[in-house]
Order: sequence, then C-alpha cells, then structure tokens
Amino acid sequence: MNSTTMVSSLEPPRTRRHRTTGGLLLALVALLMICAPLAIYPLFLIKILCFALFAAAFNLVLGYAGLLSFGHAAFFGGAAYITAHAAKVWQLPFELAVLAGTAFAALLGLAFGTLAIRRHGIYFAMITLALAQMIYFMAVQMPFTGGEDGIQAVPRGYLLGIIDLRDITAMYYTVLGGTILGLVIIWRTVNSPFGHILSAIRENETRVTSLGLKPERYKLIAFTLSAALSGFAGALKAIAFQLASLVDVTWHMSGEVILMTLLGGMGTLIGPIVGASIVVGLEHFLSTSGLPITFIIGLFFVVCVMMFRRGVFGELKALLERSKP
Amino acid sequence: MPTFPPTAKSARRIWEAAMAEAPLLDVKGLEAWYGESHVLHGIDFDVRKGEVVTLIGRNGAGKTTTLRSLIGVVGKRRGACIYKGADLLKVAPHKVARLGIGYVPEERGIFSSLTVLENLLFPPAWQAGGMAVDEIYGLFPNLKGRDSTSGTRLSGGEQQMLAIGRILRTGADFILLDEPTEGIAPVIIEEIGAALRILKDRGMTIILVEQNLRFAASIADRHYVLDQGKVVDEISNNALDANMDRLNRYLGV
Amino acid sequence: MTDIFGVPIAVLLGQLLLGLINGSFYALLSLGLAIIFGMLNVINFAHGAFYMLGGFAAWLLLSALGLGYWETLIAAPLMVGALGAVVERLFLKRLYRVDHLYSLLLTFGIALMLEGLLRHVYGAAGKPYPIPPSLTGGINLGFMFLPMYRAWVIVASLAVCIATWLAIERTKLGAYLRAATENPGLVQAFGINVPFMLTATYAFCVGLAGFAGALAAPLYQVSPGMGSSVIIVVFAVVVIGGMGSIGGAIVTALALGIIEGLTKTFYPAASSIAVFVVMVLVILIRPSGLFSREA
Amino acid sequence: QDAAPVRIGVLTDVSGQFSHEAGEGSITAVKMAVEDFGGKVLDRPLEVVVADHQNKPEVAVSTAREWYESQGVTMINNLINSGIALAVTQVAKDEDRIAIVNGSGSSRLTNDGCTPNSIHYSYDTYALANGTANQLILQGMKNWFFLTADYAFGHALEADATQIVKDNDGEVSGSVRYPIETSDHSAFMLQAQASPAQVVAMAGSGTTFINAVKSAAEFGLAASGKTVAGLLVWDTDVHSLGLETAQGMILTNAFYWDRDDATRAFSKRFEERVGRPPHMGDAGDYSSTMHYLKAVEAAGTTDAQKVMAKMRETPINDFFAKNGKIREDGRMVHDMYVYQVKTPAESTGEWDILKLVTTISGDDAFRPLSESQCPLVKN
Amino acid sequence: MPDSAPIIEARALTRSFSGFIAVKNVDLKIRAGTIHALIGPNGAGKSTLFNLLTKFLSPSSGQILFKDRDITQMAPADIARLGLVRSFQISSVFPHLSAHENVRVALQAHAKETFAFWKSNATLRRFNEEAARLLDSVGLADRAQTKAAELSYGRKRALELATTLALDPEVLLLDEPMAGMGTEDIGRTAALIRSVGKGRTVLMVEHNLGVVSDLSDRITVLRRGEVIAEGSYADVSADSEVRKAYMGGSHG
Ligand SMILES: Nc1ncnc2c1ncn2[C@@H]1O[C@H](COP(=O)(O)OP(=O)(O)OP(=O)(O)O)[C@@H](O)[C@H]1O
Ligand SMILES: Nc1ncnc2c1ncn2[C@@H]1O[C@H](COP(=O)(O)OP(=O)(O)OP(=O)(O)O)[C@@H](O)[C@H]1O
Ligand SMILES: CC(C)C[C@H](N)C(=O)O
Ligand SMILES: [Mg+2]
Ligand SMILES: [Mg+2]
Repeated sequence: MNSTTMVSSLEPPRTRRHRTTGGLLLALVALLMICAPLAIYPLFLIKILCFALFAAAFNLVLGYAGLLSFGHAAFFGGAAYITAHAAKVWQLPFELAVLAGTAFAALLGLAFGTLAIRRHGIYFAMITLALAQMIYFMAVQMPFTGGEDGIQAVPRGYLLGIIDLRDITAMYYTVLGGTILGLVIIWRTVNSPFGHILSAIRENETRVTSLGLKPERYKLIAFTLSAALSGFAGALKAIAFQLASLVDVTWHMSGEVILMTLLGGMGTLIGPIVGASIVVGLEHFLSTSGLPITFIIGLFFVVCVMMFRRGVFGELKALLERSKP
Repeated sequence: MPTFPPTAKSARRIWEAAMAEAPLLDVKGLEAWYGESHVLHGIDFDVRKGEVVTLIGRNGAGKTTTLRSLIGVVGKRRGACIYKGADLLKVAPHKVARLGIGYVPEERGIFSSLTVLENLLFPPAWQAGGMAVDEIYGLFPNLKGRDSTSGTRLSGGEQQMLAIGRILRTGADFILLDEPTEGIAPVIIEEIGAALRILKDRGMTIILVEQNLRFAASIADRHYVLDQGKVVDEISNNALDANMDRLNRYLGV
Repeated sequence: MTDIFGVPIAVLLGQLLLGLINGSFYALLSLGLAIIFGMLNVINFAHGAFYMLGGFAAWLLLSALGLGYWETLIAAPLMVGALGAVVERLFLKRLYRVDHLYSLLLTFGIALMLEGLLRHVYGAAGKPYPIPPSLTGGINLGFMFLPMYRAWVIVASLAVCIATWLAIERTKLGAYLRAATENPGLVQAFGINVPFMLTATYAFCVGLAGFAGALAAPLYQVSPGMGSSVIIVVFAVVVIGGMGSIGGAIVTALALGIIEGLTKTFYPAASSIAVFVVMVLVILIRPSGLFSREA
Repeated sequence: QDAAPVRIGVLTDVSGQFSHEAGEGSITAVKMAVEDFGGKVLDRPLEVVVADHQNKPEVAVSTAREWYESQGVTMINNLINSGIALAVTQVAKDEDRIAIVNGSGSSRLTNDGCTPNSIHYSYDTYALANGTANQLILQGMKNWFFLTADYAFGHALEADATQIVKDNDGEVSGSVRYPIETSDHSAFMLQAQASPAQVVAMAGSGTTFINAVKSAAEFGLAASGKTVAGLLVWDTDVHSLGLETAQGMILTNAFYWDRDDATRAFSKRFEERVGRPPHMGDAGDYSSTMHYLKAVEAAGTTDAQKVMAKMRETPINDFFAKNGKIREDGRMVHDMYVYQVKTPAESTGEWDILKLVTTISGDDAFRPLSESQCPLVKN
Repeated sequence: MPDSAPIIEARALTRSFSGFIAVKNVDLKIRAGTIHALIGPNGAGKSTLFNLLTKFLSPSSGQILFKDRDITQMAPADIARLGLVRSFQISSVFPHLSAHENVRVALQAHAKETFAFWKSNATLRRFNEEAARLLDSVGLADRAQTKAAELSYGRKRALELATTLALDPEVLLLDEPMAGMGTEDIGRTAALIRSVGKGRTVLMVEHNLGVVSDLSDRITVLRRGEVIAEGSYADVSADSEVRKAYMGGSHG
C-alpha cells in the first residue's frame, strides 16, 4: 500500500521500499491479530475489533471528509438494537441479522446526512447530535429495545449455517474477518479517486464547486458509507456480546469514538485502530484498578489534545518522516 | 514613465532627516521563521523620521514577512529592530501599535463579522492626530454610505481602502503598508498616492511594500531590494532611473 | 372555566410562567456558551461542568464555611470564574489556532475530569442545599402558586443576562471579541491585548455558568451529574438562536423554556425531544440560526 | 489438595451514577462477609475480586465471562444496573456459575429473566411499590397521582403500585410520564396540585427522583394536604435531600440500619469502614455473600447447582432477614418495612432519618409465585 | 475574430444587495475565441458580474445565455461542467495539498474520475504528467511539492490559474489574475493567458492596464454597476468618461 494518510497518498508515487514497509507492517498486525486469542481473552479482543472498526468508519467522515459528526452512536447502537432484535425475536440467521442492522444504519445515515450535510462545522456537529439524541430517546421509550434494560440473551447462531458461533474462538475469527472487510472497504475508499475529491472538499469546498463538482454528493456518500460501517461494527458487537444496550446510543458514545479516533491519529487508517485499542484497554484495565475512571478518561482527552494532537500513530508517523532524509 | 522630482519641501526634509542622529527604525540582522522554515536570513535596513521607504523584491522574497516581524505576528524572530530606542522584538505584540505604528496587511484583514463602520472604527486611537471619519470618507468616497454592510462584502478594492482608512484614524505616525495598490483602479491609485504624499508632508513615516514600481517611485525616498530573505541592495529614489537595469535584474524582468 | 385541549386556562398560564422561569435559567447558561462560541470559537463542552461546580461551590461554602446564601451567590461564580481563567490560560489558549474540534475535545475532557473528580471525592449522591429562609414560601397569583424562590430566579437571571448583553453589544468590547476570533494576530497588531481579553471573557462566561449553578442549588440536586444533563439542551438553544448571537441566545432560551413547558403539559413524553425537533426545523429553514448575523 | 483460591467477584458501579447505591459500599460489605467467614472456605483461601462496570453492559459481560472462565470466580455479587444484571445472570447461566443481584431492582430478574443460576436478594420493584401502596391504601388514601420516569424501571414501579390501588377500589386520578433527563419538575407539580389526588407517588430513582421531591417541597404539596410517596428510595437519597425537604415521605425498604440491635451492630462496623451506615444494597451484599459461603461449606463443593440447591434449602437468619428463603425463581423472600421520613425535629443524628411505620411479611411483600412468568416455576 | 457569434450573453442582468444595486441592467456579449476584459473602478460590480455569470450569485433579474442556451437557473457546478470556469479574486486553493495535488484534483474533476470509491488511486497517475506540465507553464515547476498554504501570495495566484486551466474550459473567467504578482510573473502570466486564449474565450477582470491593453481584443468598462463604454483599448481609453472614471491622468 501506498501510505495510510490522505494527504501523503496524494503525493506522487512513493518508493517501492516505503510500500514494502507498509505492507510488512500490515502483515505483522494481521499475524498478531490471528494469534492474539492465544494470549488475550477473546471477548476482550472482539470488543477492540468492533470499536476499531467503528472508529475507522467514523474517521472516514472526520479525518477524510472533515465532518465532525457528533451522532455516530445512533448508527452503532441503532444497528445493535436492530440486529439483536432480528436475531432474537425474528430469529434470523447470523448473516441476515447483521445485514439488517447494517442496512438500518445505512438508511439512518442517509437520512441524517441528507438533513445535515449542507451545514458546516459546528452546525453539522450539532444537527447530528440532535438527530442522534432523538434516536436515543426513542430507544429509551420504544418497547422493543427494552428501555434501560436493553436486549439480552441474543442468540449468536451459526456462520453460514455450519460454524457454531457459541464457540468464542469461532466468534472471534468471524468478527476479525468482518473487521478486516470493513477496513479494506475504508482503505479502498480513502485511496481512491473519490477519496481524493473528499480531501479536496475538506480543504476548500467552494473551490471544488468551481471545478464543476457537487460537494454535497460526495459528503453524503462518505457519510452514508461511514454510517453503514459503524452499524456493521455495532451489529457484530451485538451478536458477539449477545446484547444491545442504551449505552451504545448515548452521546457519550459519540464522544468516545471521537476520542478513539483522535487518540490514535485522525486521518490515518491505523490510527483509529490504535486509539480504539487504547481506550478499550484502558477501560478494561481501569475497571479493576480502583481508580476514578471518568476522571482518568477525561485526563486522557486533555493530555491527548494538548500533547499529541496528531494522535499516537500520527505522532509516530511524523517522527518517522522527520527522521527520514 | 513620469518622474516626480522631489519638491523643495521634501528635499529639505530629507536633509533634516539625514542630519538627525539616529534613524527612527533600525533593523539589524532580522531573522524569522514560519514554524520550521527559516524565511528571513538577516535583514538590515533603516528608516528615518518622515521618510517613505519601500521594500521591493520578487514574490516570496520576504517583504511581507519583514513587516509582520516588526509588528510581532510571526512566530520566531531574531535580531534587533530598534524603534525610538526600544527593540520591537522585545515589545509585547499588543504594545507595538501603542508606539504609534500602524499596519495595513497584505490580504487586507477586513473583519467579516464587523460592518464597514465597525471595521473603520475598530483600531483604538492610541495617539492624537488621527483623521476624522469624514476626512477618510473624503479620501475614499466608495466607503461612504456603506456603513452597515459587512466588511468583507465590499469589493476587493474597497476593502483595500477600508484597510488603509482605518489606520489613518488611529493617529499612528509610522505606517507599514503591504501592497496598498493591489487590486486598485488606476484613478484610485493616484488618489492613494496623493493621500500618502499628504501624510508624508504631515511628517508621517512609511514603509511601503510594493510591486508597482511606478507607484513606489512616485512617493518613496529610498528603496530596499529584498531577495531570498536578505536585503541585497539599496537605491535612492533619485538614482532609480539610472539603476533600472540593475533593479530589473533583481526583479527578474 | 375555559379549557384549551382539556387544560384549564389557569393551569396553562401557570405553565407558561414556569416555562419562562426555566427559560431564564437556560438563558443564563446559553448566554455564556454563545459568547464563548461566538467570540472565542470554542465549543465549550465544560459549560455544564462549570454549572455543576457553581452548585458545589455553593454547597461547600454553606456547609464548610457556613456562608449565607447571598454571600455564596457572589462567591461561587467568582471561584468558578477563577478556575475558568486557569483553564483558559493553561489549555484553551493553545488551541485557538487549530481546528475547533480540539477545543471541543479538550472541554469535553475537562468536563469528564471535573465530574469524575467530584464524584470520587463527594460521591454520586447529591448534596442538600435548602432554599434560603428569606425566599421560602410563595405567592398566590390566582392562577397558580408561585414559589418565592422561582420569582427570584427569573429576576436575577434576566437582570444578569441583560447587563451582560448591554456590556457586550453596546460597547466596543463586542467588536473586539468578534474580530479577535477571525484574526487575532491583526487585532493584536492594533494594540489590543487579545490574550488577556480572551481569558477574561472565558472566565466571565464560565462564571455565569457558576452563577447559574449557585442559583440552581436550592432547586435541583447538587450532584456531579447535574451539568451533563443540561448541557446538551443548552447547546441546542445556542444553535437555534444562532451561534455567537447574544441577544438571540437569550430570546431563544426563554422561548424554548416555554415550548418545553407546554410540551410537558400536553405530551410530557416528548418534552426532552421537543428542543431537538425545534432545532432541526430551525436549522433546515434558517441554517445559521434564528438570530445569527450571517444571512 | 486443591488449594486454588475460591474467588468471589463484586461487579458494580464504582465511579458512575449508581455509585452511592453500590460501589464502595458493596465492595466493603462483601469483603466484610469474607473476613467474618474466616477468609477460607473448603480449606481454600477466599479472595474478592472487584470491577467497575461503568454501567457498560459489555464491560460487565466480558469481565464476568473472564472471571468465570479463567479466574476461578464462582459467584458474582451486587450487579447494580438492571441492564447489566439481566445480562450477567445470563452469562452465569451459560457458564454455570452463580450471580447474586443486590443492586438492581427490576423484578424481571425473577420473572421472564429468571435463571437457575441467579438469585435476586435484597429487594425488587414489586415489593417496594407494593409495600408503600398497601400501607397508604390502608390509611385510607385511595386517590393517587403518579409521577413516573419514562423508562422500564419507572413503568414497572407504576404498574405494580397501580395494580394494588385498583385492587383496593382506589383511583388513579392522574399520571405523568416524564423523560428521564428531566431535571425540572415544576410543570408536573402544578398538575399534581390541581388534581384531587391524596397521594403523589414518585416512580423513579436517583437524581430525577430527588429533583421531583425537591419541587414537591418547593410547591408545598405536603402543605396542601397531599402525601408524597417514593416507590424506590434509598437511605442515601433521603440523606441527600435533607430532612427539611423529605420529611413525611412514605417509603418501603428492605433494611434500615437502626432497626434493631443486630442491624446496629453490623452498621457500626460498616460505618467505620465506609463512613456512612449501610443501606439495603450493602446489607444484602453482606448477607448474601455469607449465605453463599455457608452453602459452599455445607455442600462441600463450589459446583453451582449443588451450592444453589443448598442455598435454597437453608433458611436465612441474620441481621438482614428473619426466616428468609430463596424460591425456585431465585427470589429471596424476606420481610419488608414501610418507613416514614422523620422531621428535622425528630432526628437526633445525621443518619437518623427514618421511622418504622409497619412491617410486611415476606409472603405478602413479593410477587406470588402463582403470578410468575419464570419458566423454572411449575405452576 | 470579433464578429464571431457570442458564446456568452447577458441580458439586462441586475443584482442588488438589500437595496444596494451592484450590477444594473448589464447587457454583455462575449464573442467566442476572444479575450475580453472587464475594467472599471473599484466596486463597479465586476466581481459581482463574474459571480452572476457563474451562478455563484443569483441575479435579481435578467438572463444569462451560454451558446444561446439559457443557463440563468443552473447550479454553479453544472455551469462549470458546461465549460464555463472561473478563478477567484482572493486566491482559493486547497491549502494542505501540494501544488501538484491542487492541479491534479482539477484534472480529476475534469476527467470525471471522482465517484469511483472502489477504484485504486493508481488510476490517478495518468494525471501526473499533465499536472506537471501545467505547473511548469505558470512557473511553479520547482514548487510542485510545496503545500499551497506555504506558497507566497503571488505564487498562489499562479497556482490558481494552473488549477483553472486544468479544467480545459471553453470559457475562462479570470478575476484579477495578476493581482499581487511581481513584474517577472506578470510578463509570464500574460504570455500564458495569450497562449491558453487560443481556441478559448477569456473574460478577464484586471486593473493592470498594461496587461489589459496588451491582451484584450475587446474591453467593457463598468461603473457603478452599469456599462459605460465598450470597444477596443484604443476606443475606450480615448473616452473621456472612462478616463475620468477609471484611468485617471497618467495613462494614455
Ligand atoms: N505561513 C507560512 N508558512 C510557511 N512559509 C511561508 C508562510 N508564509 C510565507 N511563507 C514563505 O516565506 C517566504 C516569504 O514570504 P513573504 O510572504 O514574506 O513574501 P513576499 O515577499 O511578501 O511575497 P509576495 O510578493 O508574493 O507577497 C516565501 O518563500 C513563502 O513561501
Ligand atoms: N454580498 C454583498 N452584499 C452587499 N454588497 C455587496 C455584496 N457583494 C458585492 N457588494 C457590493 O457591490 C459592489 C460591487 O462589488 P464587486 O465586488 O463586484 O466590485 P468589483 O468591480 O469587483 O471591484 P474591485 O475592482 O474592487 O474588485 C461593491 O460596492 C460591493 O460593496
Ligand atoms: C440503582 C437503582 C436504584 C436502579 C437501577 N436503575 C436498576 O435497576 O437497577
Ligand atoms: Mg507579500
Ligand atoms: Mg472584484
């Protein structure tokens, strides 16, 4: 692969060496993920994967299209509810349940996008937040979601009708496969002619219009794609954890995914994955540490905004680039 | 190209200024950076009281950066800019204007969230002797009657007039002008030129960054030529015609 | 007695008045938020936390120092404002030049820190804060029983809002602040001490939130979470009114208080969505808000 | 020979909105039980592991699974937050380990959500609403107005209380369902005031409940002759309201620290460690852990089904419960108590807040098995 | 070929801003293949007229025709797609993209290679050469990898021009292309405009009269939103109205 960031991927072709390093890095990560369940508790890894995919999908709109959505929880959590309901009540097979959740998120994304996409900056953030809050209140009050109780005991079902997903290892590799699929889609989108236009829009929308393109369309496509993939992540999570809950549709979740993206490095492909691992890992570690969690997460926000604005991965990359001749 | 022979009055002033002990502004070894990139590599020049001095040079030579360094809106600076005995590099940025220095930025710096009138009245008058609003309207009739229009809705040229006008209100007696004629219609350039000559006669000191040599020559006393972040030459206005070839070489014509 | 959709007129009048009172609360909060956004270009997610701190400061001053209500009402905002000044100096200041995404995240983080810290130190349960004896009881208005304290709330908050509005709109301060958001370097070059001005503005606005918190302490549970439950609504108010429009924020806040109150009467289940529905509608019709300067 | 430790997990909300209803208190209670038991069971050392689930179900579920599967945790206690309790009890069933719920109140835990591996110990919504409604009806207050938080928990409280009111020829003259985010309840106070109801019942908990009670006091509901009843009130809620505001309120509770000598003895020890007396959650955490450990000792194994059987067949007799028993749906049945909040004049100390009105026997307090939808119950 | 058919025609075009009339009843015909200059004092309405022709602003009244087709109601992006492309008076670039990338985005837009989110970005390599050529033609070859934000003002103007040219427009609307350029660049840019003007129509606003007289086939003079003169440079510069309103004394 060329490079993971938009900006640098627009530069003329990189050297072969650079590409091989990138490829190697990716292969290494893949290998690690394949072997990981041997060392780390798989359900925990699944959680990282789901959030990594969610953050990467979110990054598609924030990092590449420059749209700060403050309502992505609606897609993630909304899809989780639909998938959980589809699997538990309609008794749909695994694939269809996940598809139902993803499709719901895509439609919701299209609707949100259509309403919000013409607005810029903070207005965009606030409209998406408002729309997501409506979804949240609906989730609290609609009977099928179980309100604050949520939906539990969601059956995991079988992959392709044969592989029993009640086996945690099978579940893990299924989610791994799904996540990789999602990431590949994101990577392809970003490093495509479409992706280039997206970053030009982020830079200067008026100029793009004067080049004869309609920025709204590109942003809407990106937004819908991002919503669908966020939903995909939520759907996988609902199945793997066998539950859907209100937590996933709150605005705090929308904030958390921003943190993950920023912490890892926005506008990079690996960044959100790193960020998700850090946040999920931190949450896990803190849960048994006896430390005040909210405070520490807040502290993380502050430190990361003040000191690593490019994110862990972004800073690392900048460091590497600076050290290169 | 018409020449403007120095009047008797201005000739006397030049002589007086030359007699004065120290220059009003003395820039020595000024260096400046934008982030990592080193843009000015040791600028040296001086300006005496009542003089109009231009900085000329190709695009990217560092003219704007020099002005920005003086008023303190560039990140990192080194060297010395002694103005009335104080080093501007050591003065807090918001105190520079209080020394009577006015700045008209290259991209005009009209505030879009303020109306035309608000823009005009914006800079506090730190010294007495500024122009009244009506006087400014007299100078730039285009601005008249547009009081409640948002500043950046004005045409490009009108914004330029507004940017100059608002400085004239402040009573600043040392003005840094960055390409004031850019985008201005020829008639108005003439008017601005006339206005600047009036200001000069009132004892105002001016640093002018200009691409329009013809205009520069019509009011300047001396020209400094910048190239790649250094002052490479100094030409007095009288000697301009004689040195046209040299100048054209610097400017790449 | 005449009814409107089954609600007696008298009750309706009472609801309108209560809505107005709530609105004046929103006004106090959204005013500061609007100024901070409009002038500093910062989306201050910590506003709710500062409101909460105002409540806590009031409680602390009362329970630890035995300060009376009136002293508290002055001291609490000052304490909160001072903290705001520190936050601005240490953190926000460095973020003005980057995308406002970062200041949003920073203030989000600060909100979490403050909330987490107070919960750690004082627990999640609220703290009691009685209505001051001089303001207990109520007045019978004929159509409703109006608690004294609510009457005081509306007077106090409207007075503060109007004073702030005058100070900013009727002086050059407003122009300085607006210009500084666009081009701080240039404003500084005109001789205005921009950093100081920004710190003071932030501290003042956050102090307003603290004032609202102290004012709210006798009414609502003083607890670490009290800020995060109002902040989103207050944001909506600011967006509806038009970011950066101070008068707009005040008027919108009052109007939304009333709308919310009416929804509580006719269809309570929707009362927390009402604000957001209004917000989406407004943004679709008038994208930059009802009272924004931009066309 | 097997000297591997027996681990008990406390999965609770330490840093979030329910931390005063569980959190440190529940951790301390379980640790006290383990210490009092002697720190050992079946000759194996006892250990307490703790996690803060942050009210995130997936944190709770993955922690629970990890504990059960690879950390040798045999029982998880507290489980505040109904969503989490419902999810973790399912995990317990999957893994065939034990979960004891003391924090959450949802009666679904022993109804449609019951499992053979879980126990709902200290209280539930049914018992609380039931107790308070019965008592007030008995006092002749038959006309009710509900102020209900619009979520499953509030609905359950309202429905259970309404049932009692209706069964006793009472009348519900009004009911408002407000969104849980609501902080200002003044609008509803006007409605309540205008209604002919004698009782204004608050079906909600936490902040929203407290704010509702505060406005009730502000608008002088009590002064205008109405009785304020809380359908789920923790001691800590009363404390944070202050007696000035809360006085006179009727509520039902499973435990009050100042009930008798036994409760006072436990409470004294607890208060030394936590800084406040225990409430029904803490007491239940202690009592249930003790009961569990005794059952393990008696069964001679930590095998879930054997221990569950032992726990069911042994009655509970301690400071928390007299003759308490665990039914097949997992419900621990014990006496409940109706209290009234003291006036400031009656109170002699910071935590001297409640006075007993009446005691309800366990069989009257909890939902009868005959109405249960729990599949484990064979009707 | 001053007699060729008009490619753009404005009929009674008017635009007012809350009472202030910036463009008043303007009739304008731009003939295909010519370089047409629009001059006039500041605030005469030149940029506004530009904005109207490209629909960045909607006219209050009047009609715009492009090749005899009424485009008054079209969206700006569609107009650009028809081949009517503008540059901005205040430079409008993609600040964090390099000069090379700036131009390439325009080439991409022109080739309609924009929606394919499933394709590899390798498909964009085919634009590299053309982008380099365009940069070279405006004298930015050595700055190809510099981020647009870091270019000096004059160079941004050159980049703006290259980006516009990348669309290979039939009609090119240039708003003060020389503003802020040094003498050296003015010469080069003038030559460039002349060469790209072959086979295209150029409508240009410019205050540099040297350039105007040198380049334009036809000149329209606006004042306070109205056309006051039209003709060759010689014609309009002889007009005393124009001299008074615009050129002043020193030009002749
Ligand atoms: N914000 C910036 N960041 C980095 N480099 C910059 C920045 N602004 C200007 N430069 C660089 O600094 C150098 C000097 O720029 P400056 O704007 O001072 O030139 P100038 O002489 O005013 O040119 P012009 O006539 O085009 O205005 C140029 O090489 C330019 O690319
Ligand atoms: N959006 C707007 N609102 C109000 N007035 C406007 C607006 N846009 C332009 N104007 C006014 O219309 C007039 C024409 O402006 P325009 O920008 O077209 O002038 P111009 O001929 O391009 O001038 P210049 O040579 O200075 O660029 C100006 O007086 C300007 O102030
Ligand atoms: C802490 C509680 C009072 C109740 C919480 N909502 C739950 O059910 O479990
Ligand atoms: Mg310059
Ligand atoms: Mg113009």
